Amino acid sequence: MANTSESSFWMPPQASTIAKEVDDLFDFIMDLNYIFFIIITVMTVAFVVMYRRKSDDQLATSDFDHSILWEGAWVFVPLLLCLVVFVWGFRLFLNLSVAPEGSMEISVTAQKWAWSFKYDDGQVVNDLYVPANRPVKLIMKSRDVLHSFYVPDFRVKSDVIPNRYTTVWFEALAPGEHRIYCTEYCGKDHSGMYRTVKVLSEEDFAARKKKGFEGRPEGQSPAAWGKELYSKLSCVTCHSLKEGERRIGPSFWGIVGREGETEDGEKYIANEEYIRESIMNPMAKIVKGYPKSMPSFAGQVDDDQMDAILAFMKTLK
Amino acid sequence: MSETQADPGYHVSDKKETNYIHASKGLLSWILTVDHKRIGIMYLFTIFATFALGGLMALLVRLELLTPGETIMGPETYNRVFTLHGLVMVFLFIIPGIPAALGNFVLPLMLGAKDVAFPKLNLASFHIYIIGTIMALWTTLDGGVDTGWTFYTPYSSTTNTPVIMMTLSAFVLGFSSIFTGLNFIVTIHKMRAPGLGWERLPLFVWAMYATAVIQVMATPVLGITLLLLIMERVMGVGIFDPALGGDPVLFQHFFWFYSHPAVYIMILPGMGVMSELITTFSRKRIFGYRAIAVSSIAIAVISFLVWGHHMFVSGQSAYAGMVFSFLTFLVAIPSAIKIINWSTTLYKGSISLDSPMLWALPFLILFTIGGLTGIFLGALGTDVHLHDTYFVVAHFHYVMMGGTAMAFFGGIHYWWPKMFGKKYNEFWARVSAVLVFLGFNITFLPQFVMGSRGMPRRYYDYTPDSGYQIFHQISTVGSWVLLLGMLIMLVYLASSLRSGEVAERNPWGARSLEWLTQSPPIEHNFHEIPTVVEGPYEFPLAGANTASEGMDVSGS
Amino acid sequence: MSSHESHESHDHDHGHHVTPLIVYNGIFGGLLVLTVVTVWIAQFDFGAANTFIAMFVATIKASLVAFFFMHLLHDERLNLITFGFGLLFVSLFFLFPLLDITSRTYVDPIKDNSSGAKYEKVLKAQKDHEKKHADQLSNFSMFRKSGFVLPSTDEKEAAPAPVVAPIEGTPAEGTPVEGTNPVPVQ
Amino acid sequence: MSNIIIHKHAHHFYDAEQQASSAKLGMWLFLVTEVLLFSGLFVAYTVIKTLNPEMWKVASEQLNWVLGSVNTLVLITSSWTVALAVRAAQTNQKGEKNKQIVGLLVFTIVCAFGFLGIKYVEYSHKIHDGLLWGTSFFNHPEHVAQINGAVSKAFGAGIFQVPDIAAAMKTAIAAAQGTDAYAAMDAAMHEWTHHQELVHKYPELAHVGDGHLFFGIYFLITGLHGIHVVIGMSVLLWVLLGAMKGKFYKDYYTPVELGGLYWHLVDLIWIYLFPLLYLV
Repeated sequence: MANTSESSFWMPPQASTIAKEVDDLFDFIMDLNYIFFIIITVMTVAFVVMYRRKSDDQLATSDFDHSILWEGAWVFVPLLLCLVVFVWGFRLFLNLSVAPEGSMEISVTAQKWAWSFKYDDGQVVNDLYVPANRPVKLIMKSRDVLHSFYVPDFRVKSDVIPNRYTTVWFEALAPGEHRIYCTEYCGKDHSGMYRTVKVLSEEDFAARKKKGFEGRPEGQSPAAWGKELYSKLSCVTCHSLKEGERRIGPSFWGIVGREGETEDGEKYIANEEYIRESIMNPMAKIVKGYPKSMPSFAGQVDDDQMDAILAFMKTLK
Repeated sequence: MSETQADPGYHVSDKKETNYIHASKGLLSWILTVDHKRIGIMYLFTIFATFALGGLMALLVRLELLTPGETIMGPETYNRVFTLHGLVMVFLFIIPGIPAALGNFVLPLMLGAKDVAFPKLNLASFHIYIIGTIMALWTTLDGGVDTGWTFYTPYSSTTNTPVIMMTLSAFVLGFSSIFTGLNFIVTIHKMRAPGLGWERLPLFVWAMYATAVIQVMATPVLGITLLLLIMERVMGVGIFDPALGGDPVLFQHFFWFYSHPAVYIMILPGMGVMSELITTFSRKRIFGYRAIAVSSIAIAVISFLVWGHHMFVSGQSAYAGMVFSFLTFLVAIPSAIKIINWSTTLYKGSISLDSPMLWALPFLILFTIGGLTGIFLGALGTDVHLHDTYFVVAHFHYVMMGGTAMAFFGGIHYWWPKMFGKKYNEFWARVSAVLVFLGFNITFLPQFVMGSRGMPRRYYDYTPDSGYQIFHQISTVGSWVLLLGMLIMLVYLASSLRSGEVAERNPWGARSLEWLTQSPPIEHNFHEIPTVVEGPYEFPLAGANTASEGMDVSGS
Repeated sequence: MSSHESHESHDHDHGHHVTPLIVYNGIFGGLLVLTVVTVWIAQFDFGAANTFIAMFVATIKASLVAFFFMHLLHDERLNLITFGFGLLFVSLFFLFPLLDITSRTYVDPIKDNSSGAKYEKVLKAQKDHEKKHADQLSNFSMFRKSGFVLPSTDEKEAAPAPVVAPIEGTPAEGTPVEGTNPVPVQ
Repeated sequence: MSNIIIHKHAHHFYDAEQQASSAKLGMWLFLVTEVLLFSGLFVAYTVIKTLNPEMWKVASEQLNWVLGSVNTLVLITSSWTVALAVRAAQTNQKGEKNKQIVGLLVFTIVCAFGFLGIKYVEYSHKIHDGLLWGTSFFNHPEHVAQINGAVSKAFGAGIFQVPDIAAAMKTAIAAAQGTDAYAAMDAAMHEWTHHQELVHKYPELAHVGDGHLFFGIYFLITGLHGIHVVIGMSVLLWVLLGAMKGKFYKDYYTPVELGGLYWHLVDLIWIYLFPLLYLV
């Protein structure tokens, strides 16, 4: 199997089976570009130089103002080339859209401003782990606004839409890491909404999957792992760790056991139960004076992670 | 430029009368004027201002991207700034740019008419434009919107920035655009001077006609789209809102049904100006008059069939994608014809490099690049990779800025003597043209590269390890060169207004009707309506003692 | 043609053509009849053809109004062309979005994208869910039955009909109704 | 475009003839923009209908086709009379005040009022029954959630466990007579019972999803059309004033004609709108 190639002047590395096909078309069009650009520029510049007006009353030396032959030529030659490019492009597009039979399915959820990937065994992770040399099909949906899943090295991209499913598929060539971008503008942290595709060899993948891709690493305390999740799940965008600092949401400093009032005037005490609910179903209780802007993390945070987060929060005082 | 060879057979009077500028005094006489020339001038200065505003926003965007992380502003501010840049440049500068400013001034003159068909409607359209502009500025002071100029739902229906006000402003501006277009269509149909048949119309008029058709046919759809968006926010009608069972992709169909043809509202007038400049400054009949005239109309019609190429990865059906991609390649052809015909027109001409030509020739080069790179985006397979990256950004800036804006400034330099009866400093004009050309390329060529390497657009930030920084830096430096060129132009044009030497009636030796009347023209344009006996580009030929017989022979 | 010619050439049609009264009245009668026809024909069900038949009749009526009441027939040809051009673009506006939404699932179909499948799924979900909570739900019809459609959390598990309303465009996850906890107030 | 009603043709035209035909071309272009404006809503109609056939079938049956038909007849009649008004102007001799034009225009405007009256009846019925757009729709989960939230707030969440909620509420309210909790309870119960009634009144509509989409589009289309009716009325009113002054005669009747054209367009749109919403 081919290996990930180095990046060319125009294109990033070719890390998927489809990447080469895309680049071939790209190079073909690029050649056409060079040819036509040179023709036009040379013609123009040459004429300007040759027929430059020397004296003020110099007149044109030809009234050559139409030629069916020439005009016909530069209607049909470009048209022909365009049709070639069109057919080539469309065939390629079908390859990009239709995943091979028996591709591995991973369901993807996008939301402001995080990705989560759910495997058939139910585990949910925030970086994408895929096996090399095996077609992978992502079935994607969004929880809020439009997002777009883009891996330059794989040359794949598709918008992620609420209330509908879209898919992309790719077959990574070799183990390695590649960048995932969001390419549909989605607000404040649009440009921060990037993750990594971690391509593993078939064996590693199986092994890692069995013990959970993002389970707590051995020897790491739950609290420490919770701190990692705090930035990984991008809680950090809305919740500060400094005492009383207000971002979009309230600060986490001393949150455990905090007392206060909700929007509809009920008193609350932020015990484990309350915090768990606020993460899974944030709209149930909104702290007075804060916007209803937190997305639900139900289905994204499993119990271990939840415990870790709580453990981490308890250390914040 | 000797008068003798200009327009034989026309009755030409050189006795000076009070021109339209001094016809009446006082601010009110301008604000309430129905004179198409004065309205054109007022548009011109407003549009200079909006261009400056949009440009400032662009500079801020470039400056922010100079380094990764926060350079001068935070993400919220950045999102508002690039949104405002888009909105101002599209709705306030480039769409009204050539039609409303240059078109208003020149079109009736070119037709040998006393005014446009509906002068009061014309004035109304200007006032509406001002109102729309004020609303847009108000929204900006009110915090600004962060949706991007495309207003995609559901983001635009959920963000808590003053979207409604901004949408209303775009809605209002739409009316101004419709009225201008409507006015021009009727004017071109009904107000042509005796003998001025369709085949004797200057190609600028053909281009304006095509533009007007698009303005009238497409803009109402923008109107209803924005109304529906407002309804989403006010009443919560869920047509575009997935949370209510609506379809967000449908909004994109609605939006691009207008906004793709709008791209041609932007470029067609530029092409029109090009045809005038190329012929005048090579003193030669245009190559393939019919081909260019017809291709303008063809572009106007086909432009309504291709909007889906903005949506190849939007979750639109692959078959729709196929159809749109195919039609997109069809629309490439008419533009190709124009390009090659212009450069063929230069063949054996008598080419002067006066400043207007120094804006026209860059147009030829830059628009070629813009057009050619469009092929990547029209082809489905490559567009998947390039969509919503800086490659797209570079592409449409080459078409819009490198194309339309260049033609706009070329047109201004070309008709400036006619508008104000003053000359500008030729030397500095050439310097500025060259600087802008260089600065433009330094700014946008790197964006092609980082785009195809995967840098997404509308990004506030990029990681240092991604290797995009060097391109961003080159690009930012280029934007400063661009700025310098523009500033120089501002200075010498201003000084020409104050103390420019008097320009004669027809400084370039052009052949179309607007050069028949004095500079600046009298209030009613012509002492007597001219009777047209030949085509617009009948330049005398070396060795031949009579100009050949009008357009009838050309292109047939 | 110069505009001199252009307006002389149709002197005779503009203004000087007066449609006889009988035509106006005839057209009016025709319109009334056609209206009755539309309503009458709507009682029969021709399936998919319903819309087309209705549109056909409507188009006849519309053309009567346009050609006679609006004088398109005897007016300058240009006005007719203008209007026709407008209709052409309207048809384009219909054509492409329809092409899109009707062919979305052809390539690599995903279930739940076509509304039909959507509803079957939800109805099934409602049944399961009814079994589970039959007792509490006995007086709670509007929840059991409000077929509110959202993307299921995962195409594997059949989501019960969600009752947590969407908040600010964020479709809530489907959660089964506990009769004991009414929907939280938002 | 008031420059075109200046009786003596404006300076920049060759003659009144050219001016009139320009004005009419301008008007037709304007009508085209109106058509395209509405086409957007019709496209939305088609797409939403195609995406939700079941919902559409159920929801569209809730409109009153009788009122719709009557309105159609009213509009067609007004269209006819305005056409006659134009004709009357065409045949009118210079200077003479023509009762016919005035009469016909007045009748047309009366028809317009009639149309709006009937629309008002339809609207108020829809509003009362909560057949509305978006979350205002009577059975939209968010709407339902609010009602039940209010109920559980006033009566306590437990209320939903008892077999007969309505009865439980009654007793609770009876108990609460005079206390300050009473008002809230009463309001909550009213909303709740009203909603229950609606659910039983429109069973299928309550069960099928996204019913609000149909009514959203219904109100948008008819609303925008209604606005155009009002605009058309004001235009005709303005023409009427001119006619009363006897301004219009066989060589100058452009305002009557253009006003008529606009009114016909309003009719034209309704001719399509009526079967699409009320019948199919």
